[in-house]
Amino acid sequence: MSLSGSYHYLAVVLLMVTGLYVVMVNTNLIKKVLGLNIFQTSVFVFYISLGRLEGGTAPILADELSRYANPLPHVLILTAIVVGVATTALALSLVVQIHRAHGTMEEDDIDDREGGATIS
Amino acid sequence: MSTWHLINAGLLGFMVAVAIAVAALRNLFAAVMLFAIYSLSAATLFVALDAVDVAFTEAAVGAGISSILMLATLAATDGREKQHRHRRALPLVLCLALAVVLFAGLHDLAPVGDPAAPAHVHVAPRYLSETATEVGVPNVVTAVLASYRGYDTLGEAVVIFTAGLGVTALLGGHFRRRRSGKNGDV
Amino acid sequence: MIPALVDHLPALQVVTPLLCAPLCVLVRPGRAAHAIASFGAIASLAIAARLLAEVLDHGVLSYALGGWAAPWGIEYRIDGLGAFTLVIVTTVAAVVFPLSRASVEAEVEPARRHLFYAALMLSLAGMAGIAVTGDLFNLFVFLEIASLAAYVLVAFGRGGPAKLAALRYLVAGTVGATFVLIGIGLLYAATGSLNMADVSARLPQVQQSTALKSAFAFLVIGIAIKMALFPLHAWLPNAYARAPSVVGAFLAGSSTKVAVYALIRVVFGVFGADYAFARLSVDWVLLPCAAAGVIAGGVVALFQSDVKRMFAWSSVAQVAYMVLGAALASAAGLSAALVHMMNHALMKAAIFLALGGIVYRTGAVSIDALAGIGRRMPLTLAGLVVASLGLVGVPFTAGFVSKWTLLRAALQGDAWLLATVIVAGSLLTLLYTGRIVEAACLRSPPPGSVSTGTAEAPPGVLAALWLLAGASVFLGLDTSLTVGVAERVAGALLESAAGRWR
Amino acid sequence: MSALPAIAVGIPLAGALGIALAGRRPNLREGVTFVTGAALVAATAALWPAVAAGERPRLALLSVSPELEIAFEAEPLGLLFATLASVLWLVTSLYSVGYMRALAEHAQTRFYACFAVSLAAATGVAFAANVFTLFACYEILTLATWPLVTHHGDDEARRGGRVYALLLLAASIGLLVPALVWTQAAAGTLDFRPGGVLDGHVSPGAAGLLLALYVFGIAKAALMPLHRWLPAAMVAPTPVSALLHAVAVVKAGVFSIAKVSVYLFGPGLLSEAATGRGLMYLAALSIVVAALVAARQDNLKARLAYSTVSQLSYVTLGAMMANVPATLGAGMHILMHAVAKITLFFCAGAILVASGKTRVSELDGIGRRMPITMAAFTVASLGIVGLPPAGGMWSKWQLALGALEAGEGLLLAALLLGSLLSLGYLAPICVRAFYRTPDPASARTIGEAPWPCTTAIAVCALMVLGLFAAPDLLYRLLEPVAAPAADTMAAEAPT
Repeated sequence: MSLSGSYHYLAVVLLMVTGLYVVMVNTNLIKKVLGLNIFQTSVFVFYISLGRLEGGTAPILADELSRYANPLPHVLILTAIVVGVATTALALSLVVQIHRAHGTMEEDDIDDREGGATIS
Repeated sequence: MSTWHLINAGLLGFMVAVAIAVAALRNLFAAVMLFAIYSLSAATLFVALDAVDVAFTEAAVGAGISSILMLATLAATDGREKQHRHRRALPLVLCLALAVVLFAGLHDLAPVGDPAAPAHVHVAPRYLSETATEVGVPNVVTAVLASYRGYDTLGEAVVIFTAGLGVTALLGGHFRRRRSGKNGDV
Repeated sequence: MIPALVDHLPALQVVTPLLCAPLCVLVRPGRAAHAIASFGAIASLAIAARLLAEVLDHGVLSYALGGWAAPWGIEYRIDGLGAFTLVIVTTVAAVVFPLSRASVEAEVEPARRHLFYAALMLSLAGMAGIAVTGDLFNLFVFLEIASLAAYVLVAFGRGGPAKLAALRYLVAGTVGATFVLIGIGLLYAATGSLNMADVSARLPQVQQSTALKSAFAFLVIGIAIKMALFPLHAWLPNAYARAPSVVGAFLAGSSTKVAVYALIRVVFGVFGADYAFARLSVDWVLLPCAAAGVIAGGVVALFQSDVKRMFAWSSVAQVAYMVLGAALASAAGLSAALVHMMNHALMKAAIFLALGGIVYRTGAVSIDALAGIGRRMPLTLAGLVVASLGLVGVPFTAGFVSKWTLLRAALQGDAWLLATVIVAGSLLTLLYTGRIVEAACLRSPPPGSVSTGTAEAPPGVLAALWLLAGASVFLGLDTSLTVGVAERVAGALLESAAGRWR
Repeated sequence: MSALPAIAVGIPLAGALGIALAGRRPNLREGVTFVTGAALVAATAALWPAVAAGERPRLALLSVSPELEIAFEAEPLGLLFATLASVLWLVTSLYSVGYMRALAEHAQTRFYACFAVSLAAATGVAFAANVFTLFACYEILTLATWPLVTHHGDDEARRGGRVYALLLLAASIGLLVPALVWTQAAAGTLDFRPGGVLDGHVSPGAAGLLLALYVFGIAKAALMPLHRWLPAAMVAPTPVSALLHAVAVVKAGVFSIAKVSVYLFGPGLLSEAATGRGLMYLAALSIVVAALVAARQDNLKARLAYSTVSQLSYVTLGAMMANVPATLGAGMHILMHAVAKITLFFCAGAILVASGKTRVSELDGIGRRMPITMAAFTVASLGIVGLPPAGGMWSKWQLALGALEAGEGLLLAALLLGSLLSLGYLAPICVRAFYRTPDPASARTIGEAPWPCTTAIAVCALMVLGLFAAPDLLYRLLEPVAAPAADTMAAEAPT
């Protein structure tokens, strides 16, 4: 495959790994949610790339056009975006409640306190 | 390299840079703002990839609503991430392994835009050729969304309902100050 | 049933609980919502039972949603495997939802009970959707519905720890779901289709493709996260332990089973056993993970002082048993996995209900709080013991049948080491179950507690507990419903996949 | 007739239900126990003529799956065990009434109900038509006896109960279940059949491993080193120790081993099995070592428990040797040892009830205060040692013949040494009881135990003596069991 094709996928991989790394390493809960969003968005880019057709246009039918991008990935990603934001909303309300209960959004701190609580 | 490729490569490179910056920044407010920029660039990229509906949604939902939700959360909590004792080695190894598996898979696919790719020859052509007669809407994305795969869209609505229900259960009654903003969003 | 309705059963299976959810929210008071949820669950069970009968009699059912034919529209496709899973999930729901109102009222505050029941319904609808759909992306959507509802349900648990457990569950679950989404994307890119049967039929043309291998890896890892397969299980113990007891009972009984279903569906149904095992040797990954999960889950469970966490860890081990069976890739192994899905669902749901009953009376489920409970709650404890003995694998319980079929399958495959692991897992279960029984029967209650007279779990919870424990004993005596059906299902699944790659 | 074995299993179960229902009225409750016991004795007695005539009444109750069937069948070995258990249950019930009431024990309803369930399980083990049924009843026996072992509910009971349940369950789940699965996989059936079902399906090496799985998996046989549960179980009230740990539980163990050896392996395969010899020597070692340990115990019940460990290995050894006299001897020893040992336990319990004494060293002169009890003790000791005029002599005789026939001089020596040692740890008790002078302070208040206890003891002692007169009956009954062994030997003789 030529370079002109593979840079696209390489970028997708980089974005995905960055997002996942943030999710795995960061203990700040908001940062985790941010990482999750970066991760998901990279998948959106991957899908939309699948839909691209050389020389095509957006899949809105018009008499003078005959080559269109594949509409199916677009449809799927519309759904996925909404699923993503729904997840984010739920995650953030959990973060708010966790902050309310523990006074922090750092997983480490909460674990430390919980560990202390079980010992005492 | 055509202009299209230049724009694409530029946008993708920019996104990678922004994503790494989000990962590195300890100021959460700045990280959220950068994330909004990341989403907007994704939306721009979608326009370049001929996915205007998705671009519009990403801009409104990803860059808009998500960022607002995060800012609202930040306002209700702390703004800074603390320094931590991280274990970085294992996640890094896992991420790299994942990157290899994924890139191997992606590399094997037809190049972006290749008309011979299976995705362009199997199911999709029917949507493009028959929508005009079967559904009668010029925007094929809308037609597929509402008709051929309308059931996914119902599922999507259920997802929103579920999340809304969860947010109400978690914050409803407890969160009067911000109530209108929150519940309206989802 | 009205003939016209019968044709639409696949859709009704999902739509019934789906419609009950907003109704629960609208009617508001907890009791009315409870009635609606109970109706939804029982109706779902009736539909699932009917579907299983139809599938066993007439073969695979296909239902085109919106009237669009298969690869273009979304297809519901129900085979024996799907119908069997549906029966498992809806049985747990139909027993747990109607009868455990008292437990919900003890653990969920009044103003949110209608939302709680709605979330239960959404979770049920999501799981039903996963089991009936024949479309990969639709599978993802319903996976997310079920998962989001599950996060919400866990978050109904008390205090900050429950919320943190829910968030960690959410993060792990979302990563898993996104992996599944990547896998689906790669499959779509390789074949151009999202319909499982269509994808499966088109795969042989691209079988050399690396993209296919990558897709397989992402799908399997994603689903493994969702089912808490060791070492991707970290989210499960706290999520189940800190959720309200009813949620523990329902999710432990159903959600991991649906994930196991998804794994079997993808590995055997979409890719086919030949590709997965002969070509990719996925058993070399799955079997060690499962074996490690059986041992690790059991060992960690042994050292828990919170009994809910103990049984949550036990779930990690039990899921590993199912994967172990499936990864043997033989008809015997696959049917052992299916049998254990059903049996474990009943036993684990019963155990969590019993714990719910104990929480109802004592407010806690540490081993210490259980001391002397045998005298105060003899029937509740007896139910707990019967279900736990099933987990150990004592004869005349469903668990024995599970262990028997699993060992049979392992020996047939000459997998001596795995047979040893299966036995060792049983011994670990014996040890931690023994701790509970001993504390409950032979230790005197803590000095400060109310120790006079008996105070059983609420009657409904007790009834549900005994219904499930009784069912697990029944399935230990008559296996035509489990082994009989599972063998047919497994046979059909392997047969349909065989030879496609040659 | 074919349903009778299954009915026999059902009788004590129904009895348990009746006991639970009659719980508030002790006399009615004990009445139910006696009626049930009598019914069970009648049911087993009714089977004798048919079984002696060569019939094998069999009933398949239900089939769990095509390969797992619950079925009951009466054959000589099982009938012998069932008869033994049912007759001794009746006697024990009489004894229990005296014992439990004299000590005013708590939770007597639970006690009697669990007792009845245990008996049902033991009868089930006796009449099991296949090894799955046997295993299921065997497990139920473990579970049903756990509340009896932990009856006192104190720390000691908790520890004893833990060892008891964990060791027995762990051995059966860890070793016996795999053995069952393996048997099913290799032989295609789990049925007990004369001559065995495994012959020709497994190699001698595999048969050896499988045999080891069975012998150790059936931990109730208390073969060393898996004997620890038996002394631990002595925390139970004495009637439990007597019936369950001299008869129902331990005999279920050795009986299961005998049945597995005879009807699954068969004499041919057993003699080829790679570990057969090793297991025989282990049993011999177990005989001697346990006897030595018994001699060092001062606690009377503990001494009897180790004596049981030693004597059980006689049966295991006999079953492993698998020739005609050894098989006969093993079958007979199940009966002989049971009757003698239950007498000894009854005596120990009677001493506890009457005097509160539990140690051998406290028994000086007690024979003068409790003459009936200690006379019975002496008779039963003869039975254990294997001296006339007690029945124990015949089984030891046959076992010794078996060892000779197998050409195993070392095993013969172990058998004889075991008997000698048992004389060593039992005779001093009798001597002490009759010839030492009692401690004057406490002696005056001691008399015989309540009459139900004494009666039960006397009945058992008479049975020990009576069996001396009845070996022919046992030979005739057990002959068909040993027949395949005779055939094997006949087949091997020309070569």
